[in-house]
Amino acid sequence: MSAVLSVRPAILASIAAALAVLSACAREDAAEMPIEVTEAAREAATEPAGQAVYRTGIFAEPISRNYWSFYGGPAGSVWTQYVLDGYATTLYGYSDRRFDWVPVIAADFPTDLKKETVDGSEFWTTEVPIKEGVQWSDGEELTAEDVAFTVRTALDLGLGANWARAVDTAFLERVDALDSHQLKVFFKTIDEDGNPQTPGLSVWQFGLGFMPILPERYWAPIVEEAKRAGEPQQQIESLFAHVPDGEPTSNGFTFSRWEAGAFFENEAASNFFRKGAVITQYENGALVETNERLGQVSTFYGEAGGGKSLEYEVGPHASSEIFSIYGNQDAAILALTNGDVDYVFNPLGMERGFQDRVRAAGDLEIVTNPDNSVFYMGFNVRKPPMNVREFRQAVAAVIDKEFVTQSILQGSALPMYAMVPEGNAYWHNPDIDKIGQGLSRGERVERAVDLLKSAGFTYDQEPQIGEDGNVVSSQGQGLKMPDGSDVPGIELIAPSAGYDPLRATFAIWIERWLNDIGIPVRANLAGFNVIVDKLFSDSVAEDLDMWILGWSLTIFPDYMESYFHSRNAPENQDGGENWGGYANQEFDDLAFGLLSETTIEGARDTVFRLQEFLAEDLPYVPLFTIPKLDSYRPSRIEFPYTDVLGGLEGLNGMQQAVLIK
Amino acid sequence: MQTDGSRPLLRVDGLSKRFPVSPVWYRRSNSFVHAVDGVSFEVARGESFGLVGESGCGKTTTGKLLVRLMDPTCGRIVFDDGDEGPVDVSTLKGKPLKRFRRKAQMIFQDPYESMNPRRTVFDTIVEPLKVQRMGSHLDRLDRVLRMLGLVGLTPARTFLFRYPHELSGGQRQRVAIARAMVIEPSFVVADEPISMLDVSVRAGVMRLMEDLAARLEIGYLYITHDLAAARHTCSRIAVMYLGKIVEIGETETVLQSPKHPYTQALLSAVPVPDPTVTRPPVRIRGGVSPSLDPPARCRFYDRCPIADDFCRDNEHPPLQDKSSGQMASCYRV
Amino acid sequence: MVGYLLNRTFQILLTLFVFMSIVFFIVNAQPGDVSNVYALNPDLPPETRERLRDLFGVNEPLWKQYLVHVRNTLTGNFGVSFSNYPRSVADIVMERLPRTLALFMTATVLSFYLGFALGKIIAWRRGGWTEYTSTIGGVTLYTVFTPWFGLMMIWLLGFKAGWLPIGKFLDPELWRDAPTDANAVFGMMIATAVAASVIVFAVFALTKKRRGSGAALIRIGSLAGSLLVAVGIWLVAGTGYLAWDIIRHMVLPVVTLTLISFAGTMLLTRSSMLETMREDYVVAARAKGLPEKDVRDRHVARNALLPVVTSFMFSLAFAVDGGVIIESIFSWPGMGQTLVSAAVAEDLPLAVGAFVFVGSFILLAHLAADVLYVYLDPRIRY
Amino acid sequence: MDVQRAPRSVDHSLWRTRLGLAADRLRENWAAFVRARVGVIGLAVIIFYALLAAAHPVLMSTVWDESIYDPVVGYSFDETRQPAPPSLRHPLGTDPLGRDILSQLMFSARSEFMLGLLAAVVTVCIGTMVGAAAAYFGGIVDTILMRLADIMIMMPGISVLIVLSALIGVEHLELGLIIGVLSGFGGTGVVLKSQALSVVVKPYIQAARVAGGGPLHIILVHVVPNLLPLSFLYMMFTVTSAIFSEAVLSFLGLLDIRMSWGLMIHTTESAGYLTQVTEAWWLIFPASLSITLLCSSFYLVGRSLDEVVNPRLRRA
Amino acid sequence: MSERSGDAEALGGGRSPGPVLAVEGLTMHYSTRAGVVRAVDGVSFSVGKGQALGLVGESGCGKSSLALTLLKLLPENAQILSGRILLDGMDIVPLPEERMREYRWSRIAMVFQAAMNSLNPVYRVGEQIIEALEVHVESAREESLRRVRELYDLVNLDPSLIMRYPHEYSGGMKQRAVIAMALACEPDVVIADEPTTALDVIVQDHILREMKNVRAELGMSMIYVSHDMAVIAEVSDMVGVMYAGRLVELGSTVDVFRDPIHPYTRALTSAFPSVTGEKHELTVLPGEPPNMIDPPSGCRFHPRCPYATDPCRSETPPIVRRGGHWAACWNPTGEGA
Repeated sequence: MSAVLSVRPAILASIAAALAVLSACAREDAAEMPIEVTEAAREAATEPAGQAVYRTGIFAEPISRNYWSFYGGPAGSVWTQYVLDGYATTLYGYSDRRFDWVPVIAADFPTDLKKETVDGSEFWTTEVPIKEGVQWSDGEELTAEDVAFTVRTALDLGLGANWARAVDTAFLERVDALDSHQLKVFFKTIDEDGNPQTPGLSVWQFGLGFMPILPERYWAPIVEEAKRAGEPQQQIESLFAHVPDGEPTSNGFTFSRWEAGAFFENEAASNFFRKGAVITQYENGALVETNERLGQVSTFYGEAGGGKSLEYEVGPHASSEIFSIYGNQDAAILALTNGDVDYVFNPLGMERGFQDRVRAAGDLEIVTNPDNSVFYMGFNVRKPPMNVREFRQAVAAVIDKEFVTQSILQGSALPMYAMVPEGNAYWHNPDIDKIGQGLSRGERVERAVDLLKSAGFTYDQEPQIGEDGNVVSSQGQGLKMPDGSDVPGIELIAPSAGYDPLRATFAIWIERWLNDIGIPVRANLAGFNVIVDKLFSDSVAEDLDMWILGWSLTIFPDYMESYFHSRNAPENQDGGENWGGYANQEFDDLAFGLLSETTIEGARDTVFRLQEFLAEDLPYVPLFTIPKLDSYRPSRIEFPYTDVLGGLEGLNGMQQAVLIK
Repeated sequence: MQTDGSRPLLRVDGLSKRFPVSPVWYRRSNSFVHAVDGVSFEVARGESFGLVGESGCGKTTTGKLLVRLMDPTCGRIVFDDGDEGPVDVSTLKGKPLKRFRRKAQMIFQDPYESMNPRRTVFDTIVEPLKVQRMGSHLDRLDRVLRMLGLVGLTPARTFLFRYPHELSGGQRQRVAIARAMVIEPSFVVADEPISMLDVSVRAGVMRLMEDLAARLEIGYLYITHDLAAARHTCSRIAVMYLGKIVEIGETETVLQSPKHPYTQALLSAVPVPDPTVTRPPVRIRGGVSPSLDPPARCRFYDRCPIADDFCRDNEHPPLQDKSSGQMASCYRV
Repeated sequence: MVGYLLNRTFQILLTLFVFMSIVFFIVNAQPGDVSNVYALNPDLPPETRERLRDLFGVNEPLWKQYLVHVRNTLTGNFGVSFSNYPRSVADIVMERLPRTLALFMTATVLSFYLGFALGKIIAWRRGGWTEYTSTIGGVTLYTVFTPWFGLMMIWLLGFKAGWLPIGKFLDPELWRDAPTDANAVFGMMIATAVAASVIVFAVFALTKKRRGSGAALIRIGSLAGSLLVAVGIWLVAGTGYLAWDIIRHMVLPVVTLTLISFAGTMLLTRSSMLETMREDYVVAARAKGLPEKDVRDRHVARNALLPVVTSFMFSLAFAVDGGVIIESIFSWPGMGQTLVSAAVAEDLPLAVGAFVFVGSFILLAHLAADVLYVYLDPRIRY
Repeated sequence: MDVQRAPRSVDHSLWRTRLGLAADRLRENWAAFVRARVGVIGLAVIIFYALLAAAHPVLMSTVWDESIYDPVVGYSFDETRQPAPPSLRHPLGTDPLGRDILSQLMFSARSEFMLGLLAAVVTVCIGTMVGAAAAYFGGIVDTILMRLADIMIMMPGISVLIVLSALIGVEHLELGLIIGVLSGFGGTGVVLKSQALSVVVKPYIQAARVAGGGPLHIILVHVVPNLLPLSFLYMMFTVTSAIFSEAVLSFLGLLDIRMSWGLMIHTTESAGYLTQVTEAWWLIFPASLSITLLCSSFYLVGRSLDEVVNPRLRRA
Repeated sequence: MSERSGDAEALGGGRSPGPVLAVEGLTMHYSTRAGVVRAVDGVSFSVGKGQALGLVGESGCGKSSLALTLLKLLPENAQILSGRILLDGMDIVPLPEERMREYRWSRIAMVFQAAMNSLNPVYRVGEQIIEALEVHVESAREESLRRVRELYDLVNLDPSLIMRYPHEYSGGMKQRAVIAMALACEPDVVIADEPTTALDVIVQDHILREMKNVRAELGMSMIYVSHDMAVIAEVSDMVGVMYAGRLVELGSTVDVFRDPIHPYTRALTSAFPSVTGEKHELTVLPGEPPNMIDPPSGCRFHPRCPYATDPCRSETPPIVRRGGHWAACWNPTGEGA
């Protein structure tokens, strides 16, 4: 980037000179214009143009190619994630399709946690072996030192966002490189208040284990330089501001060219350690990775045997990948159907109209997958009547999610009852109370009225159901709270149709249905920022009634603790996300236990119980999730598999595995 | 016509108006156009006093100063119509100024522009009465109708609700006169009231103004570039040149025996509607020089056919009595 | 003249300062702040959010932010973009600027030319069918719902007919191995255009007094010559194919922009012509026995040009504004798109920077219009 | 206009005479307006949409079932697949959310008119007062007002609105006010000021001053009425820009409103039908064309009014 | 221009063999929305070589329209209904526009009413004169410039002003420049439409004298159009009085002024105050100039005429000849009455 940057003042100066009409002459301008070329581009120019180009479309500009910045928040956009996917590797990762926890550059699973006293302090420790022969794109070996350096940098500079999650200072003490291929991790055994603690799954396996590893040789001088920058925030800024030209990568691709506003290109790293590795999954659950380059065959989760459910060769098979940047989804889809690109990244899912267009194109394949997200309606349970559980249940009962998602939204959304989406199959609890599911309109209203009355609410006039049982012929009037006072006007704040028609549609219908049973709700369709601002304001406890928003979720569902544990209410913790102020001791204990849970099975048990609890107590009414649609041109590219939670897009377009025909 | 013993209706004393040239908001201008420069004269009750000169000589500015459409830079304008004591108009403000406006009115040159195109004849004429809160609604209607009759727009009722574009130039000027006269002022500034009218209606309007003046005892300041018109209207005239009065006196005297070389030139340049008469050529060069920061010498020096070194080296000559009340400002006469 | 320009420049700087302040406070008067942009990321701990706030200086009191803003703006430092952190605003603006300039200068010049030519004709032949059709057609295009029209153009010419590329400003596969980056090419294109117009303008100015076929020959020659020289330079430089690629991608947005904006100039020219046609010097020109074309072009159109030129300068300045829609529709990453995305992402420094930039651009256009006016209207001398 | 008129008597009350006069003026101006032709086409379109807007509540309370035809929460249960193409039941089809497009179109027409009217009235009020005050008082008042106007003019309209609507909740009311203020203080104010400048130097203003009229009297009685025709013209242009801005902002999804033409396109766009010109034309054309037609109609009416109020453009 | 002075004939004395310009029964109407404006209605006169004709009348009487008709410089809604305009015996009425252009300026030139408005503000004055020259005379630029210098000499303008813009000229200078422009192609006839109306008397005096001198020097014919009787009296040999589109009296200036036949002419001469001589009572004409769309029947002056009788109201008045002039009147005034 710096080479590109240095061109600009020259251009500017020449434009200024020309505009000032100081007898500018074309010849001189052209001659004076220094033409500089990025290193990568020069190299690319000398190579024969590769035929196997993975041509994809994105519809916003990536923010930065500085991985620290991307992972540290400011550049953490989904678009940056796509283009940087081929740069960094982790110790561990999810297995294909099944999301099992498997080693990536770790040679094996870590040793079990054990208590160990070092220099007088007690720590939980574990050791991780690193694969031999893993190379950075410049040919150097990736070592344990690189991992230790990355962790050290994140700790020293106090990096936030995903770094803070991966390197959780509440638990992590330090990471040492015992030798070039052996890593030792130290966790704290007691928290700040002196209570004993255990680094659970979310801290260790799905936390530090998933941390991207950056090259020490390249970054060490830059980090040292940054540390001299003064205040902590200036140090971070200095690090983030660095333009990583010539940075070696450890995943399948290296940076080639970024024409701002037009395209981003990566080229395949010829010495990617996994290139040519064959991944095999067996129906009995065993996973085998055969890596000839490293001369290793790794087998996890049982012995290989029986039928293969998946087998493919890791690439990159493309010599280069181009991310074409479009201004909007329409343009990107038009380009896809027009043959300009073969795959379009679609983080918001592809709407029906686009599906029609893609289908009409004939030569494009559409694959549909469940998504790992939830769109919900939340209650401020601090205020009456939202503090009454039956009230919340009554509200949930009248909301006909199937009608809205299937009839009105024509299947562009899927109804949801549990806080963990169905697609996240391992963690999803299917056996929870689904209030109102399958009932007719009349039955829903009756159920809601019963619930309300059971909690002591009274009506001046109950809602009347029409003869066919599907229409409310007269709305309920004069709903009174158990203490006899009128139910106050309730505001349902939700994103406007301009921001998200799905949520706006839900809000409008919910308003109508709640009015039917006499609950004086008014839907306030507002801009996204207005809603967010309300949630983060100091007076959220007083001002908020009900709101509709959505979460994009992680596979490991520790988010339920973040959203509903009373310690995360804004009044208890600045910036907490439990805006509704949900506080239930039983739930708190359960949720906190999840954080320290070290076994997958134990965690699953807890997660199931949490979902049951939430489905009955309903601090949120989960409304819907969206199906993830991906479309690509099968005549040009082929994926080893396409059925996966979150879709191809969730796998960043499978850049290392896609086959170019 | 200024009678001894009685006070004049209006006495102007050293009246001046300077306009700063292209003032820039952050700097005070030090360059001025001397539009009116130390002008003094008197107008008696019921007298018609003429102010003549070429365009740009400051005659219209003087008129506007007298009715306080502009604020004078310095000088006094003492007005005394006998109702109240004499007032110095040049510094009036607020209520007293509004009261003064009942007594002094103005008639403008351009009959096409002096009526608001969106207002009817009635609206136009009644405006002074309304603004001055004079009379009830019916009174006003009555006065307007009477006034229309007086200015010869009859039958008055048919004219009440006409718009300006439905009237001819002469009719419009009559409406303008009616507007000026409807509050019965004692002093009217008439700025070239006939110069834009058709020849065949000029006489009528001139006659009308004379009649009204006589009937209502109005003192006129009659501003014109047309010496012939001034001769027919005014008892006394003053000739202005570049903001200064260069000659003043009884009309007939001034026109018959002009003293100042400028007056002489002006007179000799007027075309004569008689093909048998051949006028002698005018002796001065054409074109009025701009009055921007004039040098201290005689304003007429640049064009004067008889100027000498004395005129160049001395101040602008004061008005001097040249013959029985006829005053001129020239060293050489 | 110099004094006037100085005075005017001072006035403009003052206006710019007020503009800048207003923009700053408008942008800051809104409730949200940067930490909310990351607020819905469940992985983000609150301490991090607080640190981000510190990082972006939004924890300082407003007046302090303002003082910093003023100081920075005066030194050309618009701060660091939130949404493109840690790139500086100036850097982003400089990256987007040439693209916007190239697109809108072309389109504005074309639409101005088309509008002026049409306006001349319909004013001269008033009341004919030409007038009604071009008025109604022009106004319809002028007020057409731009996003829809843009997409229709893409759909029709780009997609159905396949004549022109769909969106974007270059073909990635062509540019993968390009020896230079797009902004350098844009810069050179703009420089070429400016230089060529300076030469042509100079030739026209020099031959202004000449008449007859000789002058026409010189003019056409200079036009063709500068075109040839420009093409030659590009060919020799070896980047000609890149410039051609950009031009190919520019056609669709330029045509669209021209179509939606020419009517403004056309109608203005028409009223201006109709007013000028009543002037006595037009009758005098006819009385002199000048051919109708000379009367129209030399006397009516030349004088009617004055107000049109002012509006031309304004429309150049407002290119950025109008670009908001066209740039998004045509995936043209210029100032307009930048402004929208900055606004949507609540990227205060970028939004303010882009605004101040647009404002300065408009003020410069004012100044340029003043100077041009002096050239066109000899009555104006300061 | 040298039309001689039959003498009018004052026998009946003054106001009736005045009404008659007003009617006469209206007739004359109407004649001039009709001669400009294009304005009549514009007016016809505007009336068409006004009728649509007026008909909506009537239809909703008579023949249209609210649960099906409500523009926001209606749902067409008859169609199995949404969006459904035009049918007898839904003359313009349904949108991706199963709502009747004709009903949306008619409902939105009303809000477009309200928005346009609000913006126009604000523009005219501010524009005339700013223009008249700046021209009449001159000096420091003029300087301050005109510098402010410069800034307003400099504000890149659409961009300002985009920023504002992204940052604060903007609905029709706010939008109308913002556009009205921007246009009234900016462009319209400046144009009206130059018109007012030509008015304040007229002798009849001086005559009014000589009569004793104060600034307020002169501005209200003499200056403002002479600005009204021109401001009426700019009203039309403001309506155009208000409707256009609303559509663009809705299209970009920046307004917190439940239904408008722009939002209809946005719904179409976000559902991915915007580029399916032949397959889903009923989603694309009604709203887009309505925006275009109504905007250009107001613009054409404004243009024709220009021919009426600008004497220099009048034909012989 | 001394070599041309030999051609010049004595001022006002020359009655050349045939008229340079003869107008016969010229009728020109404008069609407007309000109706047909009979701007010029059956006007006939002729101008001999070197002669000066003055056309006098009030605003709206059709005198300026007549001037424009002579050059056929009419707006689209105007139409010459009948009559002939004979230029050296050739009728230019049926000439197509292309041919007509050759006649303009080279044969008939015009000095327009408001000089400041008939110069294009964005071009240098010299360029505008050269422009007129180049259309009609093929000549090198240097040649044209020399000619402009000659013309400037002729009208007493400083040649250094040639390459200045109109706004740098004073009113009198502009008027001179416009006159110079009219003379550029040495036309046979120059029409001067209110040439001095906007000028101050002293400047007016200078201009009028110069025009007289130039006419004498170049021997061209002139038509003065003015509302000012005094100006006409001073500059013209012949005078025509127009009222409501018709020529009501025509004759030698001396005769018309000394002994007007038509009551309107009489009223005009006596309605005009004089600065010298006896101060006489001004005649006040009642009424207003007529509406040209629906002019009075018979004699158009009858509603304002103090001598009007019945035939005046219904029938077109006969021509009354007396001495060197004639008038159209039923009740002629003056000596013969």
